[in-house]
Formats: sequence, structure tokens, C-alpha cells
Amino acid sequence: MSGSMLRAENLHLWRADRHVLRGVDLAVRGGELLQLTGANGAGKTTLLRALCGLNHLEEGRVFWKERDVREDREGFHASLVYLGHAPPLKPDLSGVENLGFWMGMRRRISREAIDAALARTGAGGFATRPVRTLSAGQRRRVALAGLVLASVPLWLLDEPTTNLDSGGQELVAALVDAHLAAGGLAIAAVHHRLGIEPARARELNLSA
Amino acid sequence: MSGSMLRAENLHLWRADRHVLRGVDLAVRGGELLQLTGANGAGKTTLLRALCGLNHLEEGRVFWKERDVREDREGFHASLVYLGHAPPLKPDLSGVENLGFWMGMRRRISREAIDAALARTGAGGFATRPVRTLSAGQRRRVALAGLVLASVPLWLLDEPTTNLDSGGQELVAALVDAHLAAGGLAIAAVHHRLGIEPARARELNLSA
Amino acid sequence: MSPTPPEPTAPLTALRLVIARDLMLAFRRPEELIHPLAFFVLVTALFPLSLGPEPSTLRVIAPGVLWVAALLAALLALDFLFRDDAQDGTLEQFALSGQSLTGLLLGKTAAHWLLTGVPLSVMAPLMGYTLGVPASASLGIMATVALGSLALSFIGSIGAALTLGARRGGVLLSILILPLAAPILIFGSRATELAIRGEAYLAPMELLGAIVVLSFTLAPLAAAAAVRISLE
Amino acid sequence: MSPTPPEPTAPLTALRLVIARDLMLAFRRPEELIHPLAFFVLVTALFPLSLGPEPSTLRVIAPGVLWVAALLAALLALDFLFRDDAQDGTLEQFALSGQSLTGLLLGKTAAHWLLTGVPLSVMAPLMGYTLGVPASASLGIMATVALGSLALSFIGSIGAALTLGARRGGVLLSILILPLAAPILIFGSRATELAIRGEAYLAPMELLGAIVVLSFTLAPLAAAAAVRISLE
Amino acid sequence: MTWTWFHRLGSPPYIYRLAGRLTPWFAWSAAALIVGGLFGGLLLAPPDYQQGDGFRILYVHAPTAWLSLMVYTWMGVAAAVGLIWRIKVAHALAAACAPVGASFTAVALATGSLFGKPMWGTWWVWTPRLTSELLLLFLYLGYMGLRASFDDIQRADRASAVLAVVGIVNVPIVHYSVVWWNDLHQGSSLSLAGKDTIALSMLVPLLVCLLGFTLYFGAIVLVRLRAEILLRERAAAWIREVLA
Amino acid sequence: MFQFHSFSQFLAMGKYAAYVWPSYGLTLLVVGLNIAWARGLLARAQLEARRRLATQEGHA
Ligand code: HEM
Ligand SMILES: Nc1ncnc2c1ncn2[C@@H]1O[C@H](COP(=O)(O)OP(=O)(O)OP(=O)(O)O)[C@@H](O)[C@H]1O
Ligand SMILES: Nc1ncnc2c1ncn2[C@@H]1O[C@H](COP(=O)(O)OP(=O)(O)OP(=O)(O)O)[C@@H](O)[C@H]1O
Ligand SMILES: [Mg+2]
Ligand SMILES: [Mg+2]
Repeated sequence: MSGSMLRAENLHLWRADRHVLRGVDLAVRGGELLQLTGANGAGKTTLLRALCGLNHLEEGRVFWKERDVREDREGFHASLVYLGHAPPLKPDLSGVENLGFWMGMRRRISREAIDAALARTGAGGFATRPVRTLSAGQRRRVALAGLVLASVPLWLLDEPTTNLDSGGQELVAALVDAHLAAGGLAIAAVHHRLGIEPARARELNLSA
Repeated sequence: MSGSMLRAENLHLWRADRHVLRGVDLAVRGGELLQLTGANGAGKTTLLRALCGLNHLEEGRVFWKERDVREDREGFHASLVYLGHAPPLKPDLSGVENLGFWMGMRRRISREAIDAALARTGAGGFATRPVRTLSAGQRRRVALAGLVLASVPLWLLDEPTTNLDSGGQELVAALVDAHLAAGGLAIAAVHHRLGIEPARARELNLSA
Repeated sequence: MSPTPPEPTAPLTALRLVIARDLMLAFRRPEELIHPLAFFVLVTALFPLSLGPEPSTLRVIAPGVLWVAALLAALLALDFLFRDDAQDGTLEQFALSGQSLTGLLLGKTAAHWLLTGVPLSVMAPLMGYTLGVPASASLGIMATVALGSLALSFIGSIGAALTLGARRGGVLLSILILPLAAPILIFGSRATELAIRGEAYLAPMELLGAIVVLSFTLAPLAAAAAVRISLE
Repeated sequence: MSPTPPEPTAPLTALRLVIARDLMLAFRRPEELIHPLAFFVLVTALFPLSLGPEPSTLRVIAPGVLWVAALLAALLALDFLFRDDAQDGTLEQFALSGQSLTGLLLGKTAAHWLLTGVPLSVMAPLMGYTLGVPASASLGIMATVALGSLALSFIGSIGAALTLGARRGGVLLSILILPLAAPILIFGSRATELAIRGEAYLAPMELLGAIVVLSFTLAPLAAAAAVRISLE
Repeated sequence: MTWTWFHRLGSPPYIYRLAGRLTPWFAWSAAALIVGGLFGGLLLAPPDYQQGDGFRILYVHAPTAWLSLMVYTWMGVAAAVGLIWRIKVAHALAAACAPVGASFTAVALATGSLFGKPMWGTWWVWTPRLTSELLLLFLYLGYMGLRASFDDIQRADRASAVLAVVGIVNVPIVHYSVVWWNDLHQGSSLSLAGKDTIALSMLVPLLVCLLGFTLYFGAIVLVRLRAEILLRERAAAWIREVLA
Repeated sequence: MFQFHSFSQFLAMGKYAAYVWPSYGLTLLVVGLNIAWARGLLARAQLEARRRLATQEGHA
């Protein structure tokens, strides 16, 4: 755990004529969680998407393991999972099938691993039903199983506890905790702190 | 505040082969909030939609002011607002225009009233921008202004604090509080209690 | 709740609001207004491209080409009649507004015809001309296309409402509506053909009118029922 | 992070997975598989309805009708090529998968052609027959439609990706693609006409083939660029 | 060193100022040439031996028709440069070209129709040139429609650039396929006027008009280019200077 | 040198007046519209840029 795994310098981004990111700097090391906070519209979602390259940065650079991510975009993408406002699931496929394709595109994966991940997020009971028949919180649990399966060092999460019941909120905390313990790092946009011990959880307030 | 304003008896509803509502009974009087809780998939969304007639009940009846709502569906609808998982806003219209049409269909409304409502929910600053350019929480604030504008006695809210920052969460509580104080009633599906004094807030747990 | 109970909106005001809203939305994106027209022109142009520029051939198929192209252009636009409103929850709010859903949908359908049927009927004689139809038939073509597209808007509103639940509404809508639209097509192209030949085209026009009246009275009711089902 | 680093998926495996996924999704809704076919049949049937059943007329316009109907059917289906995946966030995950986006989109386009172009090319001779085309032309029609629809799928994939950000993609897509599809239509219906007449149709087929090769090499790149833009 | 001109051409303030300085030169020479050319065409050129005085339509038809093709080429090249080297000014140039090109295309179609009615007896036939010109109009309209469907100007730039580049590959294909199509069917009975016999007093005004309209296009695009650059520059201090 | 002997002859354009003059009129109209349109666009862009500068100063 020498330097930081992910580092961003002086990020600037405009949406139409709004200067949303005004020179954001951040650095996160392995085993560390960075929680993005800030009022509605502060730019949390925008920052997450800019970090993984979905939004086009006007200025500034992002480094992964001290290499500019533009040098090896695909390699960088292979080491991260991004979970946005809505879970990326096909309504017509079951949870198992969804994970099989979504994560299967990234790594070799067995049916047992999928089942184990779904069980871990409490989605075992409805893992074979088409996602369109699931409630809002049930969908989110299926998507969280994707995180577990991916086995990548970097998690980018946008309000991961949305629609989850109290058990689900603890589940997210436990998942992140285990991920950090294994040396991974995570950046999460949150309105409620996730409940990770303060030593490992820093905060970046975007309103300022 | 004699009897209950809204009463439901023995509601049964199936989704495919799942018996989601199994004989739900409830009664809410003016000035009272009923919070629906329960694990993900317990049936909170389904119950709310069934109450206002968007989902078809297999069995059971809903009474508004002791009259079966099927006798005067339009009258019942004119006394309620339902706010679902996603805010009912046109991406191309601004917040002001959205409210003008949405609430204009229900009642005569002035531009001042709209502006006042938007200011009340902290949406004044972005009320004239197309909704599609707003962040998740900003949209929700615009939708909440619709509640204020409607001036109807019954609010049906599905996770109204989703995507809201902490100020927003307090705002929802304050809005509901004022609504109850004016004699209105509300049913809200929630994962976190809204923070209304217990005397006026009851709870219905659907997991049981 | 405000101290004085709010004054409810009158049904006609609500209808007007719906039409105004749809027109405003359309003019918010003026470039989309020409979509049906552009589609109509392009589809018409496909026939000379594939059959060659021979005016004698083109003149024979002109009524068919015009009507098929207009039908398809109107049909594609129909797909959006309710879809946006369904997605962002507006239809749900229509159903819960305390106003008659039938009336509100009637307003939406009328706005839709103003935005597609009317421009198409103005464009049809022009494209007819390029296919060798004499200019004297212009008025007749315009009138038949206007009437036919009105009927299509009504009938199509049922289809648009029925396919709301479907994932790939557009094509399904065409498949549902094209058989129902066959009478419109037959009478419409018959009237066009007569107009081209310079004969009286009142008889098929009256039949078109009858279809319009029938669909005007029945379609909004059916569409409202279909919308309610789609909301479940 | 698991103790052993996971084994990454090979590019070809990813391509296969994408095709398998799209086919599975399509067969999950088998009724949607016939949509393009039904649309094709209905549009073809509109012409005898509006022009009358005269075989001599119909035979002359058969190549045009078949090609325009097939083009429109394929075009309408194209609208869904990326739309569902964009809405539910799958495309975003494609772009972040660490695999080449170009390759993944190539897979999607190939699956799309298997699901629409191939059935259309099987159906085309049948509908041709109803318009009075001799059965001897069947093979020729099938081959030209198959090749033409393949080129259209590639070119159309650019349009489908470009209109992802647009609200009413469907019609805009047609307007963007139809001018670009003119060569396909011209060579395709030319080949069909030659096949109907029993003459050699290799020359226009070769030109179609050249378009396929060109679009196969360029279109997925352009589509990937367009998808990335749409994600912003 | 040799690349400095390239960098300067990519610099918004430089181009903005340059465009402002060049505009009057383009505008006034265009005005002079157009007035002179049209004067020559209307009054000095002898009537065509077949088409009589009707052929004078050519002096507005040919320049607009020619420009409709040239502008599209410019647009495609600018878009490609913008896409490859991520140069904002190139995107701005492409965006500035489209409406002007579309208007020239529309005028070429309209004047062609006005030409066709007395010469061919019809306002329109589906011959290759006419059809491909119509398709060109839709290429322009599609480009503009696509731009309009984006809120964000940067995204609009890049998306429409993809279309413009694809379209430019297609301009020759569309053109030749349509020509080919006609060759296969029996030759059109209508053909454009043979120009081998054109008199010098006819030709000179035509060339003058061509040059004049081209310079006019340059002037319009330079003005539009400045507007498009301003729309793309947000915080730059140079804007304060140029607007002061 | 001039091809027409009188102004009315010039206007008549040897029976082609109905086609020649609309062509020229339309072309010049579009030429003018393009000028107005381009200048309007520039004026609007400059206004917007000024406004943006002003709001930035307000924040600073
Ligand atoms: C709607 C009808 C018409 C359209 C769309 C049209 C289109 C065009 C186009 C695109 C060009 C430019 C060709 C190039 O620069 O390569 C052109 C040039 C020309 N057109 Fe037309 N045209 C039309 C009608 C006519 C008619 C009726 C005539 C005369 C009888 C005519 C005579 C010419 C001549 C002489 C030129 C310039 C010489 C050349 O480049 O070939 N056009 N037209
Ligand atoms: N079409 C369907 N087929 C089968 N089961 C369904 C269908 N639609 C919904 N369900 C089930 O109905 C139950 C109730 O769903 P509902 O959306 O009401 O839950 P909820 O309490 O709102 O959950 P959440 O907290 O996640 O929003 C869920 O278990 C869901 O899986
Ligand atoms: N196209 C656009 N035009 C103008 N402003 C935009 C556009 N898109 C986004 N914005 C603005 O950018 C800001 C950042 O949005 P973002 O979605 O990142 O906020 P957020 O911090 O995630 O908020 P929330 O907590 O509500 O999710 C918001 O103020 C939003 O209004
Ligand atoms: Mg957000
Ligand atoms: Mg729910």
C-alpha cells in the first residue's frame, strides 16, 4: 500500500453552460473508501462517470496505478466496475442470466460462482425470475451480486443503497468492508454514510 | 376527525403466481401518516398502486370517506396525489411548465403559486431549466412541489426521500408535517421513518 | 391543504390544456416536426429509385405509392402518441387527474393529427406531382389524405395505447393497425385515383367520412380502456 | 478481490457471448421475431389493395415493392438495435467491460442481421411470387435481399448508434439512413429485376458485395464512436 | 516548427480574429462579382439558341448547385479533422457549413425546377442528378436534425461529425449509383444542355458568378464560424478582449 | 452590346419571365436571408458570451 491506486488531478467538466466539476483533485489508495457527498446537483454522479471515462473531461487527468488511463483505457476498464443510478439489468432475463452475460464478458465464470454471489446479496430467492418482475430493491440486490462477482480492485458506486431495506443497507456496508479488507478501493456517492470505520473511509464534499 | 377518511378491507392481489397482498386492512384518518415498511419485495409499491386503482385488486374494497371508491373513481382521484418511484416529469419541459400542466389539469393555478411551491421545495434555482438537465435529486424536488400545489387531502408516496440529500429528507418531513397539520392524510412507503412525531405517524409492516 | 378548496379545472379547459401542451412540446423541438414529412418524401423517392424514372410507370403506381407512404409516415409518428407520456408517468397522472381519461386522450389524438396529418396532406399533392399526377388533382388528394389521416389517427390511437406495454411497440403497432387501416387505404387511394383521372371522387370520400365519424366516437373510449390496462 | 486474479474473457468469447445473448433475448419473446416479417408482408400487400389486382401492373412494380418493403422492415427493426441496451445501462457496461467496443457492437449487428435479414430474404421470394414473379427467380431474390440487408444492418448500425441520444430515434434514424441506403436499393432492385427477367444478375450483386465489405470494415468503428458519445 | 501553422489554425482566438478580419474582404469582393456576373448573365450574354432567354436561370442555378456539393465536402473534411485531432474550431466550421449548404441545395432544387418547367415541360423528373440532389438535401437535413437532438454542443459536434464523415464517403457512391441506375434503364429522354458550344460571353459571366457565390459562401461561413466559436468557448479571457 | 432593346423586353425575358424572375428573386432572397441569419446568430452568441462573462464576474 505504497502510493495511491487511483488519482485524479484538476478535473474540469461542463454540462451545457454549467461548470460542474471545477478542478476536482482526489487520490485513493488500496483498502480505502472515498465517499462523495454534497447537496443534490453537486456533481457526484458526474464525477463518477468522468472518472471511468463515460463523461468527457474538459481538462484534467486520471491516473490508475500512476499511469494515465488514456494510455490503456481497456486495461483500466477491466479493473473497475461502475454501478449507476439504475441497475444495468435486462428485464427479460433472470438474475442468473443477467450476471452470466454481464460478468461473463469480463471474466471466465462458473454457475456456482454466480449462485454464491446472488446468495451473498440476498437475491438467491428470486434469482431465476425475470428481472422485470422484481421490486426496486430486489433488482438492486441482483446488481450488487455483480460487484461481488467481478473481482476487480476498483468499485465506483452511485448511491448504492437506493431502494434497499435496512438489511440491504447493512449488506452494502459489509460488501464494501470485505472489498476494502481484501485491498480493493471504492468510491461511492452517498447521502448517508455507509457505516465503514472512519480510519478507512474518507469523505469528499463536492458542494464546497 | 371522526372516523377514518381512507379505509381498505381485506385487499388481495396476485402478481403472476405470487400472492403479494394477502388480506391487507388499513384505515387512516385526517392528520395521520401511515408509513408502509417491510423488506424489499414486501409489496409496498403494489399496495400504494392498488389503493389508487392503478393495480387491479383481486378481492377487497377501498373506501374514501366511507364510500366505495369504485362508485366515484374520478372524485376519489381528484382528492389524491400519487408519487411513484420515478417523478412524472417531461424531460423537455422545465419544472415550471411541468407543474403547470400536471397540476393545471387538476385545478386552476397561477404562476405565482407554482413559483412559491418550487421555492418551498428548494427547486427555485433550476425551475426554468429543462428537467432532463437536472440531477436525480433535483428532479425529485420538482416533483415534490407538485404535492404542495395539488392541495388535496390524500398523499400516496413511494419512497419520497429517494435521491434526496439530508436537507431534502428534512424537507419531506416538513412537507408531510404541514400537510397533516392542515388535516390531510398520507401513506408513504419508506425504508427510513420520515421523522414525524409518533403520535401522528403509524406504521404498517408488510413483511409480516 | 390550502384554506380555501381549490377551484377544479373544467373538462374543456383540461382538453385545451392537453392540446396546448402537446403542441408546445412539439414546437420545443421544431426539427422533429418535419420528421413525418421527410419520411414521406424519402419513401416516395424510393420507388423511382428502384423502378427507374419512367413517368408512365410512375403515374400508374402514384396513388398506391402516395397512400402507402403517407400511411407509413403517419403510422410511425403514431408510435410516439402515448409512449413518452407513458414512460415519464404522465399517463398515470392523467388517469389520476380526476378528469375523464377519454377526453384527455381525445385531445392528445387531435394534437397529433394537427402535427402530422395536416402537414402530410399538404405535402401529398406535391409528391404526387413528381410522380406525374396532374396539378388539377391537388385539391382532391389533399382532402382525401387529410380525411384518411384523421381516421388513421383515431384508429391508431387504440393501437398506440394497446402497444404501450409492449417493448417494441413501433413494429407491433404497424402490424395491428395496418389491417384495420385497409379500408382507409382502399377508399383513399380509390378517391385519389378518381381525382387523378378528373372524375368525381365524392363517393369514396363519403365512405372515408363515415370511417372518421365512427372512429371518432369509438376510438377514444377504447384507447382510454387500453391505457388503463397498460398502467397496471 | 479474490486471492487468484480472475481469468479474463478472450475477445472471441466475448463476441460469441454477445451474439448468444441477443439471440436468447430474441427467443425469449418469440412473437417479436415475426414483427419484421409481418411488416414486410403487410406493406407488400398494401399495393395490390390500393392499385387493384391487375397482374401486369403488379409484375412491373414487383422489384420496387419488394425492395422498399424489405428496406423499411429492416430499417424499423434497426431502431431497436441498441435502444434497449442503452436504456437499461447495458451499453455503458459494454463500454466499461475492458473488451473492444467495436467488436461487441459487431456482434450485436451480426445477431440483428440473423434475426431480421435472414428471415426477410427467405420471405421475399414468397411475396414476390404473389406479385407474379416467376419461381425461377427465387434464389436470385433471396441472395440479393440477404446481401442487401446485411449491408443495411451495418450502415444502419451507425444511424442506430447516432440516434441513441435523440428522443424520437425511430423516424430520425430513417431519415439519416434512407439517403445512405439508396445505393443498396438501386443495386438490389436492379439485381432483382434481372433475376425476374431470367438474366445474369452478377454485376449488381458484385456492387452490393463491395458495399457490404466497405460497410463491414467501417461501420462498427463509426458505431462505436457514436455509442461512446451517446453515453456522455 | 512546420506545425505551428496547424496549431494556430486550431486556436479559437486566432481564428476568431482572423475570421473577423477576412469577412469584409470576402463580402465585398463577393458582392462585386455577383453583381457583375448577374449583370453579364442577364444583359450581356446572348440568348441560347435552343433555350432562348430562359437559359439565364443558369447564372443562379449552376453556382448554387455547384456550391451545394462543395459545401458538403468542406463540411465532411472539417468534421473529420475535428474528430481525429479533437479540434474545436474544425467542429465549429462543420457546424457553420451545414445551414448554408442546405439553403444552397434548396435553391438549386427550386431554380432547377423553374428551369425544368419551360425546358422539359415538367417541374420534376426522377433523373439521377435531380434525385441525388434531393438526397443531398436530406443528408444536410439529417445532419442538422441530428445536431439539434443533442443539448450539449460538444456531443452534438462529435455525433454529427461521425455522420458527416460517413456521408462524405457516400456522396460519390450516391452520385455514381444513381448515374449507374439510369444507364441501366434506357437512357433518359431528357438531358442537360450540351455545353460544348457555349459562347465566351455566356461562359465568362457564369464563371464570375461561380467565384462570386463561392466568396459569398466564405463570408457567411466566416461570420457563422465566429458565432460557433463563441458558443464553444466558455471561460476564456480572450473573449473579454474581443467583446470589449 | 446589351441583348435587350427596351426595359419591357428585358422584363419579359422572351416569354420566360415567369421562370427567370422567380429564380433570381428566390436566389437573392435566400442570399439575403443567409446574411441576416448569420449576423443574427453572431449577435446572439456575442450577447450570450457577454452574459456569461458577467455572471462569472458576479461569482468571482
Ligand atoms: C430540379 C431540377 C434540377 C436540379 C436538382 C439540378 C441540379 C444540378 C446540379 C446538382 C448541378 C451541379 C452539377 C455539378 O456541379 O457537378 C447542376 C448544374 C447544371 N444544371 Fe441543373 N438541375 C436541375 C434542372 C436543370 C435544368 C432544367 C437545366 C437546363 C435545362 C439544368 C442545367 C444545368 C446546367 C447547364 C448546369 C451547369 C453545368 C454542369 O455542371 O453540368 N439544370 N444542376
Ligand atoms: N409480474 C410479476 N410476477 C411475479 N412477481 C411479481 C411481479 N411483479 C411484482 N412481483 C413481486 O411482487 C412483490 C411486491 O413488489 P413491490 O414492488 O410491491 O415491492 P416493494 O415492497 O415496493 O419493494 P421495494 O422495497 O424493493 O420497492 C415482489 O416480491 C415482486 O417480486
Ligand atoms: N445537460 C445539462 N445542462 C445543464 N446542467 C446540467 C446538465 N446535466 C447536468 N447538469 C447539472 O450538473 C449538476 C451535476 O449533476 P449530477 O447528476 O452530477 O448531480 P449529483 O451530485 O449526482 O446530484 P444528486 O444527488 O441529485 O444525484 C447538476 O446541478 C445538474 O443540474
Ligand atoms: Mg446523482
Ligand atoms: Mg417499491
